[in-house]
Amino acid sequence: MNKQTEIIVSGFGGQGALFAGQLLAYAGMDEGKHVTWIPSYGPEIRGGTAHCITIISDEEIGSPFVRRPAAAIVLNQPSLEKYGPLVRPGGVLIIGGAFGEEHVSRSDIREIRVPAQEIANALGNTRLANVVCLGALLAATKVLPLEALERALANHLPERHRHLLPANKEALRRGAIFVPDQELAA
Amino acid sequence: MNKQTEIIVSGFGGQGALFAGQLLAYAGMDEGKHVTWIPSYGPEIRGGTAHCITIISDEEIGSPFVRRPAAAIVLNQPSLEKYGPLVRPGGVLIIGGAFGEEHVSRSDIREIRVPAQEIANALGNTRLANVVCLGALLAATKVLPLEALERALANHLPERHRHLLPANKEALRRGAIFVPDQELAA
Amino acid sequence: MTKQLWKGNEAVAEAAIRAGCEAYFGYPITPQTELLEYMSWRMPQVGRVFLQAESEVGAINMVYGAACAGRRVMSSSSSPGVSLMMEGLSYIAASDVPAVLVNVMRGGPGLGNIHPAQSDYFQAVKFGGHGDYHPIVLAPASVQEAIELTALSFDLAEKYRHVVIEVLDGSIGQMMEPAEMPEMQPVRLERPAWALTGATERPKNVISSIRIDSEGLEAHNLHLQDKLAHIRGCEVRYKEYWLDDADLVLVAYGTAGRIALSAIRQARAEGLRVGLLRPVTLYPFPTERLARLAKQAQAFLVVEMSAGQMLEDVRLAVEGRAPVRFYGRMGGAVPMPDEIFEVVRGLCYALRPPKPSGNGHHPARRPQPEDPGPQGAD
Amino acid sequence: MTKQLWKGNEAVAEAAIRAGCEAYFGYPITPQTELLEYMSWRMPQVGRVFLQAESEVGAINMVYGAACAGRRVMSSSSSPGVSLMMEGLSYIAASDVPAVLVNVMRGGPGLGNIHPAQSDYFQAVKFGGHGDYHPIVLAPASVQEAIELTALSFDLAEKYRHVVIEVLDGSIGQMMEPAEMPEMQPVRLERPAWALTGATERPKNVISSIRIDSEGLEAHNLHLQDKLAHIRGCEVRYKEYWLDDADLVLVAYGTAGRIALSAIRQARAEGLRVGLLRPVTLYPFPTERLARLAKQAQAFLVVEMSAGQMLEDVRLAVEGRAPVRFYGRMGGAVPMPDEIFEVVRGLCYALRPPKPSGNGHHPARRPQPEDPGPQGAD
Amino acid sequence: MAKGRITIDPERCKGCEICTTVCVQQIIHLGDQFNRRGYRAAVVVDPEGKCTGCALCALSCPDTAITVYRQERLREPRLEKMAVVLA
Amino acid sequence: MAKGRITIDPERCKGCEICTTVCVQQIIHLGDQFNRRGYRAAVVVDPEGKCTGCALCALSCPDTAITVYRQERLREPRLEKMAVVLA
Amino acid sequence: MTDMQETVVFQRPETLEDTYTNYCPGCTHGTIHRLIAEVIDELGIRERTIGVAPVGCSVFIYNYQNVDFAVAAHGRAPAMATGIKRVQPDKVVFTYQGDGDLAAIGTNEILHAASRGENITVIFVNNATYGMTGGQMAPTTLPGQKTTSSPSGRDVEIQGWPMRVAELLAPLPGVSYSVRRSIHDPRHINNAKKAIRTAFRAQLDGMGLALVEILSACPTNWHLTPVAALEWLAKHMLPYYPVGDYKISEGLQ
Amino acid sequence: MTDMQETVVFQRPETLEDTYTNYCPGCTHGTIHRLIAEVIDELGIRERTIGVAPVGCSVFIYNYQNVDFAVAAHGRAPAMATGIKRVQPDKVVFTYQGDGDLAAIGTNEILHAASRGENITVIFVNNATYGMTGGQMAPTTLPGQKTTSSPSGRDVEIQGWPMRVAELLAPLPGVSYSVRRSIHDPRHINNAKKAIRTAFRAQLDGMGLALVEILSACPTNWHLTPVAALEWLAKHMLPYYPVGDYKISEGLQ
Ligand SMILES: Cc1ncc(C[n+]2csc(CCOP(=O)(O)OP(=O)(O)O)c2C)c(N)n1
Ligand SMILES: Cc1ncc(C[n+]2csc(CCOP(=O)(O)OP(=O)(O)O)c2C)c(N)n1
Ligand code: SF4
Ligand code: SF4
Ligand code: SF4
Ligand code: SF4
Ligand code: SF4
Ligand code: SF4
Ligand SMILES: [Mg+2]
Ligand SMILES: [Mg+2]
Repeated sequence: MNKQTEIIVSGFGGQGALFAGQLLAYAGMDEGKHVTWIPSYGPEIRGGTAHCITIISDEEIGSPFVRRPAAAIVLNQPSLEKYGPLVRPGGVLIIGGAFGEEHVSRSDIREIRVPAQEIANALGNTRLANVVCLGALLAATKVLPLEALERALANHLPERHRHLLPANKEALRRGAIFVPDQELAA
Repeated sequence: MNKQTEIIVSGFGGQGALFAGQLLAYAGMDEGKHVTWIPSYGPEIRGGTAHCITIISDEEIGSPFVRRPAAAIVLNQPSLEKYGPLVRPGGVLIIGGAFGEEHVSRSDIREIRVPAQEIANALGNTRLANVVCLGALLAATKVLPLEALERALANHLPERHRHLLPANKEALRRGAIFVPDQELAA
Repeated sequence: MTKQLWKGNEAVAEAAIRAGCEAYFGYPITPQTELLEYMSWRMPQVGRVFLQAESEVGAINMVYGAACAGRRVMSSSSSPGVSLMMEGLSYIAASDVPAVLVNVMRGGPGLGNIHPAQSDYFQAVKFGGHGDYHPIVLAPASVQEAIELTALSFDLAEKYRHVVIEVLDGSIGQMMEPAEMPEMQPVRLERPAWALTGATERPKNVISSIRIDSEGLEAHNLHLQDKLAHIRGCEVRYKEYWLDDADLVLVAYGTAGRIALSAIRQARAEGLRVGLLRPVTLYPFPTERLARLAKQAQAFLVVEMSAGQMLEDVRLAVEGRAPVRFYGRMGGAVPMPDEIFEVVRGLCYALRPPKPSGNGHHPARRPQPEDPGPQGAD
Repeated sequence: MTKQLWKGNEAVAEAAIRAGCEAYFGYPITPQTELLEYMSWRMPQVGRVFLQAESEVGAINMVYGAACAGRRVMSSSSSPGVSLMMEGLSYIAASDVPAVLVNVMRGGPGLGNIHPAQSDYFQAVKFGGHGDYHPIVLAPASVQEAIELTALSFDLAEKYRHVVIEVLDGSIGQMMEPAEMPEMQPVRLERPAWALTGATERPKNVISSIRIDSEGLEAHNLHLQDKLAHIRGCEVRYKEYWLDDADLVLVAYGTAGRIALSAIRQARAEGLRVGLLRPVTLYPFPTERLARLAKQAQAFLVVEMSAGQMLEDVRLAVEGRAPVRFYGRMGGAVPMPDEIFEVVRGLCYALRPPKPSGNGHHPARRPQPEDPGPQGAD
Repeated sequence: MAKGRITIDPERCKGCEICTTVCVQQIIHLGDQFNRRGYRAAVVVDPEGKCTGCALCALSCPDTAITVYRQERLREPRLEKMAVVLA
Repeated sequence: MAKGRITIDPERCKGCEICTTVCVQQIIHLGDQFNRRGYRAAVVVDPEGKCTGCALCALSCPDTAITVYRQERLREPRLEKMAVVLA
Repeated sequence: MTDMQETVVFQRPETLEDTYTNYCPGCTHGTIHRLIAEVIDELGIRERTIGVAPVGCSVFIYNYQNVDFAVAAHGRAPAMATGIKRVQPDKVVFTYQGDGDLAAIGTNEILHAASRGENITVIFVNNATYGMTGGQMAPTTLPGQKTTSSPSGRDVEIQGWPMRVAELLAPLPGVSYSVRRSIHDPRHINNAKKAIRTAFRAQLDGMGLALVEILSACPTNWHLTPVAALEWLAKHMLPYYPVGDYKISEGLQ
Repeated sequence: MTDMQETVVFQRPETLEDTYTNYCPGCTHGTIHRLIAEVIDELGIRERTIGVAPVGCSVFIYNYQNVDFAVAAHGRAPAMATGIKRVQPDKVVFTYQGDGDLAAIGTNEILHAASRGENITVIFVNNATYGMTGGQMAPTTLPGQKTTSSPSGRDVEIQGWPMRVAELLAPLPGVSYSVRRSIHDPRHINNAKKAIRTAFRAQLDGMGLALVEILSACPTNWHLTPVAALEWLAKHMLPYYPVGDYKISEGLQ
């Protein structure tokens, strides 16, 4: 049976949301899946919030857009407010930081708060928070094996960041192990 | 019964073909007729040939264009060649000069050659040839009384040519008397 | 007020002035130029603004500016010049400001020629700019009607805060006919509340066509669509001739419409049951009237000075209930009444088998020796 | 050749280069800009011409020049920029020279926004410039298809000496998908006989769109119309999905097409007999295929990211033989699969009364609380 | 030395650090807090009252996030003083 | 004085009278005949052979209706002479 | 010390809306907006001023200034301003335009507005790039400057030399005032403001088109920090675009 | 006298087609066409020259010169020439443009072609009016000059001052050559030809855009006889539009 997973990644410009989504797409493609990646584009990226949708599917993908994704990574408060309520029942929401603690958790999805910034800082690079969250996402959704993303990192990290590959892989792993291997919420 | 008369006036730029057609339209309008006047417009007027179509009718006029007019005034050779053959059987063709003498006359229309240039010269103004032809046309077609055209001249001659009014009227008259008062050809 | 002999272009100019047009911006192009030239002396004479722009792009954006200031304003041009205005018109349309444009259409595409044509129908009616939009499009068939529709253009533009395009073909711009000119209307002095007149004792006004989020832009588009729906409901105008008992209905506008009228007179004289629907508004289009006619008529014949553009709107109205045939001339060529009469006669004879059995549509083509032209219903 | 993840805009650029595009002239505008940016490094890399023009007007006229020189040449822009090209495109069209333009459509009218839209359909297909003319219009629905249609654009442009417009909506320009890139084609070195290459050992060539007499211009228009008729006969392309037994036929192109596909999958999973016709060429339009479907299907649903433009071409094809309903989003809003699915389900239930009894068409409107959205046949 | 004081609107500040560079007294620094729009706003730390109210920071701030106050003699009309800075 | 001669193409001439004005020898005049396009073409009347072949008429003619000939010594290369006029 | 009192010596001008802008950190569009607002306040013309916004990063200037505003099509602000001003010559009309807007697509409109001597004020913000669309080459991009559409640096052999707008327009008789200023340090900011004031004064005196070209930083597309961007401006832009007065009509000195 | 022989000292250049033109009597477009044709002949470049015609009275220049020709949209000849030349830099490309074409609607295209230093030759025919459309005001119409769209004479207060194109473009670094000439008498005609030759040479040497502005008569729309038109040109146009060299790059002297 066809399985299709839609993932929204969202955060401030500079938090690497778009790149995280692209990494998922690369990893999915290299695994032989159908994938699409689409950003919200334009000036609001500057300063404002950027988000993208990655779809990974066993079958030719119809709409590259989705209203209610299977999973979302939110890297800041406005993203949490916007996309938290949209995740499909049974889906996964990765909250990548200490913001929005007053927000009312949903019981019909699995919400995972990851101290991504702290983990990234611990790895010596604040910009790795997005990759930490990716690790958590993969662990929680099993949409792709962790190794697929590691390969994608190895293949698609921009040349000038190549030296950060080990740190990236470590970030991924730490994000993943952060997620307890529990059953998915109903 | 509705009577509609279409008249084409054609000549070199500067020969006053457009103005002659307009005079007809003014005269028709002042007589309470429906009229339209339409020029061939644009750069070909410069240097080349200019022509216009005037329609005078008892009834609201449909097409301002006509392929086969009831009458035509041609002021030069190319106009004769172009419009001579188009006059409707039973119609009138005023040939306003000594050109095109080799042309084959039609028997199904009334062809009237008017020495318009000579008459105009005699009146002391070479530019009156067009008005001479108008006189001939009115005499031959009876589309409007001569007086209607005289009134139109009086009302619509541009200010700067006002002093030429008597000469214009005379040109009209000479053109008219040039045409023998014969029955229209079949 | 007695009739005067007016040239179409000049009549439109004077009519605009009498309708209270306060500013004109334009650029010369044949066969529209007399309109601009008339404005060049007449506007200053009555104390209004005339400015020859550096281009049609400049002109339409000057119009946009003056429209934002709440003024009755117009421009005029001819086909290639109008193409250059597409972006500006789209902005004006998006901004809910009133503006009037006159397109004295000529033969295209490209530089083409300066002879009369109707081949900018799609551009005007479907709208050649980007985005979902239709201007109100008016098409006079005589100088008198051009005068009346010019006044109407300003009224409609203002009423709906909308772009109005008056399309004349070159021959209506160039021809002279007796016509009556309405009285001079006083220029309206108070400015609409939305106009950019300086934020004196009111919050600032902003006129903008950007709506960066799709929600906002969609809502705005829905508003524009509502306006269009309202216009479609209220502003359809057309003229009918001999339709009561017509088997064959001609549909033609502007000059083609009056030429068709000549042909129909000829046909009626032969006893043929032919009538004419002449749309006066091209947008909104008399769709409903045509739909009703489709129940009565056995066939339609669309006549245009184009390859067949309004034809599509007629077919959309008739929806296959009767065959719709087409006769068109292109490139500045004007069909002659006798030409159309021939087609009409041919169609009428072919209509004898009383039930239309199909819906043929010949591509635009003037009859040629090897091409018998439009045939009867097939 | 393995698949790579390509961004739509960049894929089109690379595909153009591999198809032998020798020159690119353009001007930045979102959401098209990556295409221009890609060209800015890649064209010089392969020894071809890249030039950022001073404007879209400049760009299209540079394209015109290079096209006259017999080169494969292209430009790209997005909606407002394309509006500025209308005059130039009309000239190119009138001159029988091949040229390719990519319009990555965004929300309009006016400045609008940069989100994906399909509201330039009329502009492209009916043609927003002046004169009788239609470009060939291609509409890919995926990055892979964008690559293929880009190559096809150049081939068709050259084959017919014609303007080809490839319309992507913004999302196809911006999205990334795995796609295979064809091999690099060698640049064709010999120049067409008509090209302006200097009158060496041949009579001079002249490329002009002026034909001052109406006879000449009409003859030229007849030639253009013949070409279009030929194109309509040979170049229709579309994709079908689940049409064999469909009661309800969706018609949608580009992104709307693939979103419709998602909705149909959902509907099929519920056992609803729904199919999709996705036009790949918008001009020529798959009129005949639709006319045939009109005999089979009980209803049509057109889905567009516009107020309903292709809708008219569908209705012209269906000609009242079945109801044609519409669902559209505007202003950069993109319909979601579940949204379309709801409409589809509603229509299917309403179709139970087996015979369609009318032909309703709701104006474009997204369903809102007070508006139940498109209804069944009425 | 004139005595001054500034306030920085933390929601308007984008942390561009132009003011921190331009202040010769070196009393403006980037804070640790992110504001609602994700920027680390500048803060003034002036326990010693070094601020002269020179307004160079405010003049340079692209986001007009800074307001400057100065201790002035009462009789001097306020507007005239402004003009010196703004002229 | 150099000796020359001109011809005027009557069909190309538009009777603009620029050449008649420019010729110092005053030997070009407007003719009486209208040509096919309705213009009275210029004619040269030079019974006394006044034409110097100076080519000013030809140089000034907007319609390049005039051809100019000159009596020249054989040995001088023709092209060089031309250059004097045309340079 | 009893006769001392705290007074505000710097605060937001009234014409500047009490909102934040969506510009990038360190973007000096904000600075220029403020200067214009201050001048409008000081001249007391807010209630009769109409701004014409460009298409560019500053398209939303209408959100930031409390005067009537129109947003022109890309490059057409001078034409739109012409329309607005011609029908209400008593109003104060200014355009605010970027270098892509004014010096690329809109060159015809600015040149002819200048040539006609339209009585408007033009604030021309030259940041040597197309900010809004992501940093492509502008007509004012410096030789060798890398942008997203001149990735190996502007090559003057291929793309030509940058355009100097203030110098180009100055000779036109319709132009009353044409100067270049910069905003990279407080002194230059003050001078820019003075020029803006003069440019509005020229309009109030009916002298013809007045233009202030202002060198402005685009840290985002220059890929520099805001502070480094100002330094880059001073180091690289100033030499090619000298600050100076290219035309000051009599009566404006 | 035996060593005398009659030789042709003046005849139609080969590049000038053996046909008559549709210009008005005394229209000096014809003169300029001939000069260009002579230069093309003399430089021996006929077979690799491509002309770009404007929209204006000279739109039919392609009928009069025996070289490859394209007809541009109104004002866009420099853009079209850019397209043609960029893809075949070995060809010789020139535009021929009127004052409405180049200095009104097409100002952006000429200015940016000049700014980019397009290696083309521009023949700019300034007759101070829109000839083709019947004599409306052009950007180059003189102050006080009556036209069909400035019926009481160009009022510089309203319509601005005439534009001096040769001077305007000269400062641009992309321009190799910018001069003004006239054709109102044989001496000026000869000088105009020399300038045209230099402007083609500039292109052959790859030096950038070369422009020759030529004052030309439009007797029809000036409502003067051809001879009086030439006199009017000398008397009224020359003072405002001085014949002169506004830029001659090194290597062209
Ligand atoms: C007709 C048209 N072409 C292109 C665009 C895309 N566009 C928007 S802003 C811009 C350039 C902005 O650059 P500039 O004027 O320098 O302003 P900045 O953003 O640098 O302040 C462009 C090309 C458009 N909106 N409309
Ligand atoms: C877009 C567009 N606008 C206007 C015109 C009409 N038009 C044709 S030629 C011309 C002006 C010609 O004047 P100029 O360039 O000075 O040439 P001239 O005839 O004087 O030699 C104009 C406005 C056109 N063809 N296309
Ligand atoms: S006012 Fe002067 S001293 Fe005080 S913080 Fe600002 S720059 Fe520093
Ligand atoms: S200059 Fe302004 S925006 Fe920048 S850090 Fe200082 S207060 Fe914040
Ligand atoms: S060549 Fe000289 S002398 Fe002879 S006709 Fe001509 S101008 Fe007169
Ligand atoms: S100058 Fe030429 S066209 Fe004019 S009259 Fe003399 S020969 Fe004829
Ligand atoms: S992109 Fe540049 S110009 Fe635009 S807001 Fe950012 S810094 Fe300013
Ligand atoms: S109108 Fe003027 S420019 Fe045109 S051909 Fe006649 S004289 Fe020459
Ligand atoms: Mg910029
Ligand atoms: Mg001219």
